[in-house]
Amino acid sequence: MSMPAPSRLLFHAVVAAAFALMLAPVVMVMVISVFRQEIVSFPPPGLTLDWYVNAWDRQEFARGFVSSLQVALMATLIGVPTGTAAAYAIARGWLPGKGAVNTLLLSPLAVPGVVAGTALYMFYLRAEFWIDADITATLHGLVAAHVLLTIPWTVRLVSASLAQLDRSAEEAAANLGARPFTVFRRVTLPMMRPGIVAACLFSFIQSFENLELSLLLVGPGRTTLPVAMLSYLEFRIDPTLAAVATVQILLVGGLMLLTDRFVKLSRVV
Amino acid sequence: MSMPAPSRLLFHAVVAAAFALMLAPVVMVMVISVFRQEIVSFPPPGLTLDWYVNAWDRQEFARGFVSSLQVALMATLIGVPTGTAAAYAIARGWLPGKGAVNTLLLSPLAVPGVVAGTALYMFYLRAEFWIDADITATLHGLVAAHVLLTIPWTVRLVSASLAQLDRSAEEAAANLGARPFTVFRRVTLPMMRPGIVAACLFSFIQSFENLELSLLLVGPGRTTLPVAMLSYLEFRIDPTLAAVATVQILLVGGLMLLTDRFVKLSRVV
Amino acid sequence: MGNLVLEALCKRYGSSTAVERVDLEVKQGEMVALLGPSGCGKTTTLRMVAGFIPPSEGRILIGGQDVTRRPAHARDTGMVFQSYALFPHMTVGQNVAFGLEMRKVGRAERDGRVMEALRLVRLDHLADRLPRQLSGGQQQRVALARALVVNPAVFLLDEPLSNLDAKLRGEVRMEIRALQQRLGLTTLIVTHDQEEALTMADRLVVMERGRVRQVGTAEELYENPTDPFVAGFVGRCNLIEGRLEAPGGFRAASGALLHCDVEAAEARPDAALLALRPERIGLQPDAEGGGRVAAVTYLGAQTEYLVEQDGTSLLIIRPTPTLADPLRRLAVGDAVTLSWEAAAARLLPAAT
Amino acid sequence: MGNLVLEALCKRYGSSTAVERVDLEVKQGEMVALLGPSGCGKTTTLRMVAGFIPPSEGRILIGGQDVTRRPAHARDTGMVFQSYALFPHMTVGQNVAFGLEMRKVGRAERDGRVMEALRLVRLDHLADRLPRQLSGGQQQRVALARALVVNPAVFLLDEPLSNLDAKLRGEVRMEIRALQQRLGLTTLIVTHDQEEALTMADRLVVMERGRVRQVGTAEELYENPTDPFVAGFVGRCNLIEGRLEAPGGFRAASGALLHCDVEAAEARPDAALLALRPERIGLQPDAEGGGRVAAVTYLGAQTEYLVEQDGTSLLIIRPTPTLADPLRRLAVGDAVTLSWEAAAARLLPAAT
Repeated sequence: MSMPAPSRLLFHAVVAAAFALMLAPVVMVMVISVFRQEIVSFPPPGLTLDWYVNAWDRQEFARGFVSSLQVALMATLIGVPTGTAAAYAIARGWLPGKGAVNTLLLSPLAVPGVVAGTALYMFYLRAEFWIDADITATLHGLVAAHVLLTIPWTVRLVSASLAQLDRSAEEAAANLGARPFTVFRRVTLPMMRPGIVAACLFSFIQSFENLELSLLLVGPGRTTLPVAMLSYLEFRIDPTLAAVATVQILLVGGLMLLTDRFVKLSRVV
Repeated sequence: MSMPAPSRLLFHAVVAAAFALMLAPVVMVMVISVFRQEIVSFPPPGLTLDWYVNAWDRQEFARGFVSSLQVALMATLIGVPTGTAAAYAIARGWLPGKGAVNTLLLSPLAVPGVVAGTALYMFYLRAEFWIDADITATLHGLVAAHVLLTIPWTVRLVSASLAQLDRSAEEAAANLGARPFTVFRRVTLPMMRPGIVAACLFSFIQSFENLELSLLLVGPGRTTLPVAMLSYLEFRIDPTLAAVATVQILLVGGLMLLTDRFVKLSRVV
Repeated sequence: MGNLVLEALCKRYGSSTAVERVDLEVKQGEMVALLGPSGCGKTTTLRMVAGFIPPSEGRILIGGQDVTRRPAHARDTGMVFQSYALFPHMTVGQNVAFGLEMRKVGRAERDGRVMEALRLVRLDHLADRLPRQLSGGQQQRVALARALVVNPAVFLLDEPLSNLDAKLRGEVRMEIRALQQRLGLTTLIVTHDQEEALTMADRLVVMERGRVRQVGTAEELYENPTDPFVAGFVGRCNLIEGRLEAPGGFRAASGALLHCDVEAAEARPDAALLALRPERIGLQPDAEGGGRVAAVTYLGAQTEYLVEQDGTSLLIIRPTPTLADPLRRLAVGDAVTLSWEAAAARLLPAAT
Repeated sequence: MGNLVLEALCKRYGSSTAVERVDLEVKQGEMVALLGPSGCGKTTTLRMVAGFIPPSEGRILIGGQDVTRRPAHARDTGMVFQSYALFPHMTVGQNVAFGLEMRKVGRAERDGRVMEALRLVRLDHLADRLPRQLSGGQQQRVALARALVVNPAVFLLDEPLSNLDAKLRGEVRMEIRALQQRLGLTTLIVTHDQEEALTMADRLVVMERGRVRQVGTAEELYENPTDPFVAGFVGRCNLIEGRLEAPGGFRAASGALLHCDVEAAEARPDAALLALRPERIGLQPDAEGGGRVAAVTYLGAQTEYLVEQDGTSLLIIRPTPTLADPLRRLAVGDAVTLSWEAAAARLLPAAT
């Protein structure tokens, strides 16, 4: 349908402005991270990588980066197989109350992050009281919290790939003499592979960038990168932070593009 | 496909455990909020609504609730029309670089919240320097940040409802004598309605529960609820927080269920 | 109401041509079918008439007026879409009323005309339903009523029966034809189904790869195809390659000499194909002619025979012989003699 | 290879019955078609044979062995799925080899048999392609090769042609039939297309609403239907309600007295329907018989006439008359006389 020219022009202007506004902060932070001066001025006072060196020199960022990587990897390794199993069970109708399960899987979007973090923290405190062992400041506690984050994403990404899977391919395999486990290993699993790869990458990203769940659960000396950034922010704002932010944007953005090659994210996320 | 009984049992146990683990913290926090004692013990020491009263009496929560509502409403009112226009433009192929636009719309998932918050804060500081006016601690600044959050969600929800829209209904209207704007008003817009309603509810939720963008941008006396919870957490953990969390879970969960009636969220989110 | 004229209508997309110089007149009250396989340009032609696609060249005239540059909403055509394209958020009555509203017809007159149009398609009792509450056939009829209520100058139908099941298709086909004749509608219908075109239209336009191959009544196209594509697309046909051999014979590429009409042969010296309808070939169970049965397929009312004769395969379709007829016992390998009237064998130029 | 026997096979879902007591034997090397409209239980029956659906009652025997309780992977059936169901992540060769791998056939023999099976369907040059790189018809042939390479005792085909276009369908139909006859496969095919069933199968099983309506060869079903559903589903048929009036007449509900066979009438005192094939009715252009033409539809090789006679509508299909024939000029409103052999009019019980 075509529109009269003036209203169409206005319309394009609004849309363009919206997109520009969305991109501006990200571009700005990248620009700041390579400028020599703290305050941006014209003409630019020269480019530098000093802020990146500075960020790496500060122990909290370097360590935060390492423990974020560690936690994200472990959460992915535990969460993705569990979530995949759940997705399979849902797709095969083995779970009663499919609707309830689907609603539950929206929980990472529904339950505010701070609320979930608080709830987990309180839950851990009670659990510590009962089992008489540390949870809150341990790596296990943190990983367990992040696993909860990765499962719903995994279920949704894997479910999307299962939905496209032709059930009759499994029947064909059985018809050709394959036992149930062989069917799963030789036919079902390979057909789910794109979804599983996407789930791994995506779970990693979600865990890596999470602030709210980690905030109360990190222990001394095991601060994740987002928490380290927040702590740093409380004292000062300088281009060091822009450098850290840029590294994260590039890392996560790169992983997203990689994931997108396996599953069209815009369709399933 | 059927599985041998023992492996199937194990499988079910894993899936059930995963779901139980996901629900446990939420249930726990709700339980804590209505128990008289701070430490849960058996038999339960009696139920109470005191913690809710206490939460409301604390100014920061009451005010936080109100300003969260205010910001979320304004962000929704600005973000949804803009996002809807963008979705329409994308669906009609008026925008060049459709792939780039879709990738950009994944940004709320791709750019870590703390990074986005930091980027926005730095952007605002520079902008303040140039235009010589306050942004960071103002309501406008906060709302603008949340608008950025609502746009991508709106575009995706509305795009999903546009994808199901039969283009030929618009052609039929033109064929029956309707001018382009009449076609849009009488046919296109009503057919997009479920997507727009879902986008409103969902944008509201996303804004209402956001912590990371708000953290650096709230002004004195205009703290949002998630920020207020975080500040409170730095000093103490008690069932008051559980009461606040429960209210939010119920509010947001209720809105999610309402949204789900308009658009099957599990398909588009 | 008026006639519809297409003059040298073309549509090109970059270097590819969707529609190549279509000339056509649909007379007042006439129903013309655009028939062809998918991708032949028939839908593009219809959409150019409706105003959804701008032509690259040529003119479109409705009732004598050039509407080539007019937008769709100012063209006064009534179109029925393949998907019906009903407005899902409006009731049946509101759907039908939409065109009258756009024409600023007053409320009282509007209501009357809506009910009249719905009565025409026997759906006046369902005016308050939403489209999704109706069956496919009922939705189709609402789409008809919606297009007809505004008395369009030209009525356009885009594969109107393709979403209906086989049984319903026959009914709706008769209903559309009856309405069209009763109201004297100037109608252009697009279809890929030759039976649909043969049963509904006064004249057929057979299209292939953007070009009009032949225009004519069902009988003209079936009995006198002038193009090998038309011969094969409208009905089934044996198309045998070869060349004329004077007098009165056609030498097939395989070597067989086939009987054909001498006068027709003189009129078409470029003949490269012999077209022979399978039901125009007679079959005798004797060895004289040198034919051999390669396959017999019983299809109930009819039986198909595949006969090899001097290296040429011919399909023959006969009404299934009665039990007493010796043909009934014809089996694979039996010797047969084929025969046809000289006039039944048509000579055609090579396929382009 | 062996025969396939179904004994009183039933499938119920809660209170609804999908398949009701099906008894059937498919003999060694025979091809039997399950034919019926969608939802008639034909696919459920096939899937019970393959082992994908457990029967509620009854037995399934393959080569004399009761396999009713055996899981799908231990049944030795070779199935071709409607969607082809190729493994998308394996090459054509790996797809075909899968069944042999499951049977632990050694690598050398496996490779040989895979190539042999692919040669059978003329695809040996594409063994290294992935399924998505093939056309629909080629995918279909890979599915055939994959099912055949393991020499299954019973060959099962689930609407194998429904995803192919009209032209390809004819070819693949012949190809499957030729393979089946050459290899002597015991075959059960499911289809909703009567032409497909008539052309491919040795015998047909017509099903409706979970029940077998009639079993027989194409000719038995077409010429001697014993059930009104079969008469209307296999070929077209005039079904006229009424009752017998001795001697030799059938009084239609509209009042007309219709000619029928006396002996047949005596054998079927419960007759409530007269079944008359449209091509078995003769047509004369004179006023004697009191018929009146209500519609004439030219369809190329055939012409359909709708004739009103004493309040009864009859469909008549004749080969299109030649130009010289006075029937060629028959138009709506003309008086005609109908005639048919007494044996052509079959008496049937009321529809159930």
